[in-house]
Amino acid sequence: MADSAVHNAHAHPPGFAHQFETMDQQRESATMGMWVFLVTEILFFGGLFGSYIVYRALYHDSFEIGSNLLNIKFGAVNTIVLIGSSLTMALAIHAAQAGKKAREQMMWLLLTILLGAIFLALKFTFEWTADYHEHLIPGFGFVVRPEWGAAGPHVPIFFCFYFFMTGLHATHMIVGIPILFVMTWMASRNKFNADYNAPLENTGLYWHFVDIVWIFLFPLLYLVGGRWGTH
Amino acid sequence: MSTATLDIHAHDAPLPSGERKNYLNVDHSVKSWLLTYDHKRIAILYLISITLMFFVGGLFAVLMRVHLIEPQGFLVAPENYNKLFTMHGVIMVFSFLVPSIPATLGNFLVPMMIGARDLAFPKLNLMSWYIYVIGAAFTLYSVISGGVDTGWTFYTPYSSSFAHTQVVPTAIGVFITGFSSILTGLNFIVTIHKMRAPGLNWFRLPLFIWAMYATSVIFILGTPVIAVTMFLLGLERLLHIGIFDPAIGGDPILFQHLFWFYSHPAVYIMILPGMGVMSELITAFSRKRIFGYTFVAFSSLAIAVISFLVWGHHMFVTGQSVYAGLIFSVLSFLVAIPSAIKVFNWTATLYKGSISYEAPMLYALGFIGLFTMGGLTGLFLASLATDVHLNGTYFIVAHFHYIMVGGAVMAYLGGLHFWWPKITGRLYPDAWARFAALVIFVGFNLTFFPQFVLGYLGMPRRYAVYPLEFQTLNVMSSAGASILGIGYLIPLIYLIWSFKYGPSAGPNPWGAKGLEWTTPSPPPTENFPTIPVVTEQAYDYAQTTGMVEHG
Amino acid sequence: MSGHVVPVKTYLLIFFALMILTIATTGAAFVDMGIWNTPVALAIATAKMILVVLFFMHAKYTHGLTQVVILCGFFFLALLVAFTLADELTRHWGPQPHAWSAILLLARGVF
Amino acid sequence: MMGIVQTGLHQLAAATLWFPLKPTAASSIAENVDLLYYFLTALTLFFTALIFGTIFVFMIKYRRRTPDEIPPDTKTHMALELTWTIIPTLICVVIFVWASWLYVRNSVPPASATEMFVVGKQWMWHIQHPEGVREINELHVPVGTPIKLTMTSEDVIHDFYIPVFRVKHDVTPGRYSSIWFEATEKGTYHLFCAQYCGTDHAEMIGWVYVMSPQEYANWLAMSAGTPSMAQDGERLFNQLGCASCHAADNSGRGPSLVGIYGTEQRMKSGDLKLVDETFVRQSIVNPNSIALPNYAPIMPTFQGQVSEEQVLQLIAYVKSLAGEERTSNSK
Repeated sequence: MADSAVHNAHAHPPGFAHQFETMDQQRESATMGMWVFLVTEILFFGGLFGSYIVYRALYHDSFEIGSNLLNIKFGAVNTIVLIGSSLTMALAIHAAQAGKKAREQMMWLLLTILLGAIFLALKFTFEWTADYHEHLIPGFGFVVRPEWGAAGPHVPIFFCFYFFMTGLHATHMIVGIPILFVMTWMASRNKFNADYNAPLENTGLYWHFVDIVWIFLFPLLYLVGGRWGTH
Repeated sequence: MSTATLDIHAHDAPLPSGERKNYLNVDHSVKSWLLTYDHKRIAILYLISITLMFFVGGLFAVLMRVHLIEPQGFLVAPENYNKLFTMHGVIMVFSFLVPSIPATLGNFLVPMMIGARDLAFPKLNLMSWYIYVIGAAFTLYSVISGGVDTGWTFYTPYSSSFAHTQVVPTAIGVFITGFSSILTGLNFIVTIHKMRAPGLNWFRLPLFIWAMYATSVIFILGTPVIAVTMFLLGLERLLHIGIFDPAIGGDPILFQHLFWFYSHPAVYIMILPGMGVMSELITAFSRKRIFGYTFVAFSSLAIAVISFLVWGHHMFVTGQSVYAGLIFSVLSFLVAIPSAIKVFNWTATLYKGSISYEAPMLYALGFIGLFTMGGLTGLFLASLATDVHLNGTYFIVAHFHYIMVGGAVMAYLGGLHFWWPKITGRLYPDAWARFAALVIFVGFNLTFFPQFVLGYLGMPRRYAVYPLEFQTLNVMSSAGASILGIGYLIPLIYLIWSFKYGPSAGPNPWGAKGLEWTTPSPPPTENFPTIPVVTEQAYDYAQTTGMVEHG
Repeated sequence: MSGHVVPVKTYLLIFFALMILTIATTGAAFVDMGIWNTPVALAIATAKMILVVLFFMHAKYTHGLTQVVILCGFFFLALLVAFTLADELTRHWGPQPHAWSAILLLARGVF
Repeated sequence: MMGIVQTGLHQLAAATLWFPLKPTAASSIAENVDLLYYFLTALTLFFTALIFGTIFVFMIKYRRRTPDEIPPDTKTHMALELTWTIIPTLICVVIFVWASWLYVRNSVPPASATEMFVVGKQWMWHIQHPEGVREINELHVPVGTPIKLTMTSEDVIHDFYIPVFRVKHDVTPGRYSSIWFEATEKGTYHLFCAQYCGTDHAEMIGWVYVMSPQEYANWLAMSAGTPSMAQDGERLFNQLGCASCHAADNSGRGPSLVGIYGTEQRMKSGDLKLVDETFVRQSIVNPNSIALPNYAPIMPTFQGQVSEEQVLQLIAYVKSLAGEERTSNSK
């Protein structure tokens, strides 16, 4: 701002914005803003979760068949990968808060990016590609198999939700990774320290939120089918 | 009142022309406007864009009313009439009413009323305007490229499988515009929590701030659901996968649930800010503290919360379960009560006041009357037995226009007239303004009162042609609409005129209370040279020591 | 100033707890527990979420306001789901429903 | 037929000199709904007058007399606040109870109601009487007889609305909804589509002719020889080859349909399902979704081969089979 020199009463620490009175106020505002944003995200995914629940109630058997067609191994491995990336994210923030060197912050951030990329690679190159070859993508040559019997006609609805929900989740990760790169760059410029790390902290909140969405998607999509019958 | 001191700092040195530096004249370049982080300038950007959208939406309304003069339709083919009412609804709801008061007056006033230099996140604020513009551009694109004819409610399966019009661009427009609301709401919530001036606790806040807070809560909680609904609608339409199509097992009623989960609270997004403006106007022009501050304040929050529990009253005749219908009906009655509390308290505020009748007060009094009528006719629609007859008729149209136009737009105009001297530093001709208020009040009632009767007689809404016996009332309504249209043009003219030629307003032309009136008009970029300390309650007119004299 | 700094040990403990819960929920999917399969899966997911929110996201260490904001989000999500289901699951009822059959229907429908 | 329409139009034209304030009440429930409507109107007028009146009095009495006048402070009055919180609450409770009681009462058709069938499609109403007579955008009903309409849609959501009867319900594809009424006044009345359904939504209107029972019998007799709905259904049943599997003596590959309508049948999953209109429709358009314990899922779907009207005829036939069974059982 042109006039930010006005409040020259206080010395300006790096990253301090003119509209705030104190650094604490700025920090609390940033955290609260991020949480409020995450609440909108809860409701955003919530619309999908709500619809999923309604259709699962209506077409219980079809959803079990659909769920059993998913590859539980990829689901479980991805869960572990994503929780791992949450850990590395938390450690990156810890490094900044504890005043550790930029190199350590960057290492954890890059690890987070790597784990995120592994998750997406598994999702897209293995799972979705396999689904395509098995004609399980609604709108792209979905084939209802006769062995599904009575529940067959509504199996596509399960897959609609599978692709909407995992797709939206993946979109959030694809948005998150560039932000993580920016954070890495900022860390490399020694921007973050024990006093100022709000952008890093907020990125972390976002990343953990994406993790939580997956924590629910995994059981709802992969695990509710009653796997005991398939083995 | 605050003990803000208005001493001129060195940086407030006058411009070469001798003018005092303020947020308007600090830089005249286009770039300084398009890249501004100043909440006041962003408010002006919003003001210009929503005014544009208002007149586009209004034009469609005028064309509809002209068309309906003749039972067989006067102007356009049915498919074009369907596009007119759809575009009127989409533009007025999503591009005008939802952002109207929050994004213009709210943006301008929230920091000023709480004694802050800006909102908590100025960059997000600018981003929200750009997102709004992109969303509005999609909506306008869908108008230009052939229009959309689904009704603003986008009911499936018509919108997803049968309509041959620009449903997807419109849905994208609504989706995008939603995010601008989310950012505005987020910004307000954090700002109101974290950036209040010292001494300004929650119960000293102006009620406009309470209303903005309640509105923001709805923005935050409701808007994501409409976004995801539009997302599902768009995918369904593009890929035909059967989420809402009964032919493949989908449930079209589920769409209505998701749609109204946002769109009913959205009605309160439109009216709550108006209620906030009312509390400011009534107190300022009767020089009284608001009667029952806590009741008015908490009724805003009550409305915000209960508004999420009543959406099913739009679906009483859709085949929704009878039991869900009963629950939604009783909750709908519940939401009427905080609104009633507000109306009674505003009326009681006038008691033993010192009432003057400048234009903003005329709008305020008009609001109370029309909102009372709009609210009470809502009871007809919350009542299951009468709703069966009135749902889907012109009664609905009349009811929500009483709330939206008689309520929200009246409040918006009242607020705009009230704070115009603060925003521009200029006075408008009050006689013209009073005249316009009167014309709008008369035109409004003539337009929409006949529609109550039409609805009770059984005329369905969204009819391009109608049986002969409804003509008299339709002609009355169209006549009223022409008066209303003129009524809206008058302020447009004199407000623009006053911006250039109006006499200087001074910091506080109404002698009103509130931190925003303690700064010069137009305010300097940083709002307050020093952050004020607040020691008194809101609207404390009776304490003479609280009066701040301005030179 | 910069709030509470959580020790690394806590993060690692939480991570291991999350790993164990992931293995537990995956294993539980192969055990037939009747109608309890989905509740168990969701309970484990909720437990994992609570761990992430409290420790990774530092909700345990922030002040009450943030916690209210979080709860608000879940509360309104619950409203959306509950009221929509209230319609969807009772829509086919006749004029005189039996309260118990309603609850059974809900249970069977959701799980 | 055209004569009646023209007379109707002339009457309507005469009425347009000014406008009525209330629609004709021509059904057994209309007066009750109107009574609630008048109560609400009176309430609205009372409170609007109260608020406008109070504001008007205050405006004059407390107008500003000197520019620097500062009125004394008024303290918040708790008793007053509670009064205007509690009284509206009580009024709302009264309206809710009244309206809901009326609604629940009005929505249950009498058991004796004659059933007629309505299919909405863009942009017309197809109506069939149980005797088999079909109409488009017209509905002839006898006065004083409860009529239940079972309705569905071929395409989008429509809404069947007869203002003078005060009845309205959405007509949704893929499911059956119903309304009922008992006409009390002879006459010709409007029938509207009240849910926006596309280009010619406003043309999806028609007339309801309420006749004396004798006139109605005569009108039906004009189309004597028309097969009844159940007979139409039977013809279709044979034409489509249903009869080859669903033989009456249970000798076919599918179950016999005699006597099953209105009973509860056990599914493969163990659930009991009521055989109602929705069930029969489902087994025709999506037979795979109905799995019976002793039968292979070999029935092909008839979706796209039968219209919604034909489905209704088949339902009428299946219903008639149940009727015969019941009478023979009772013998």
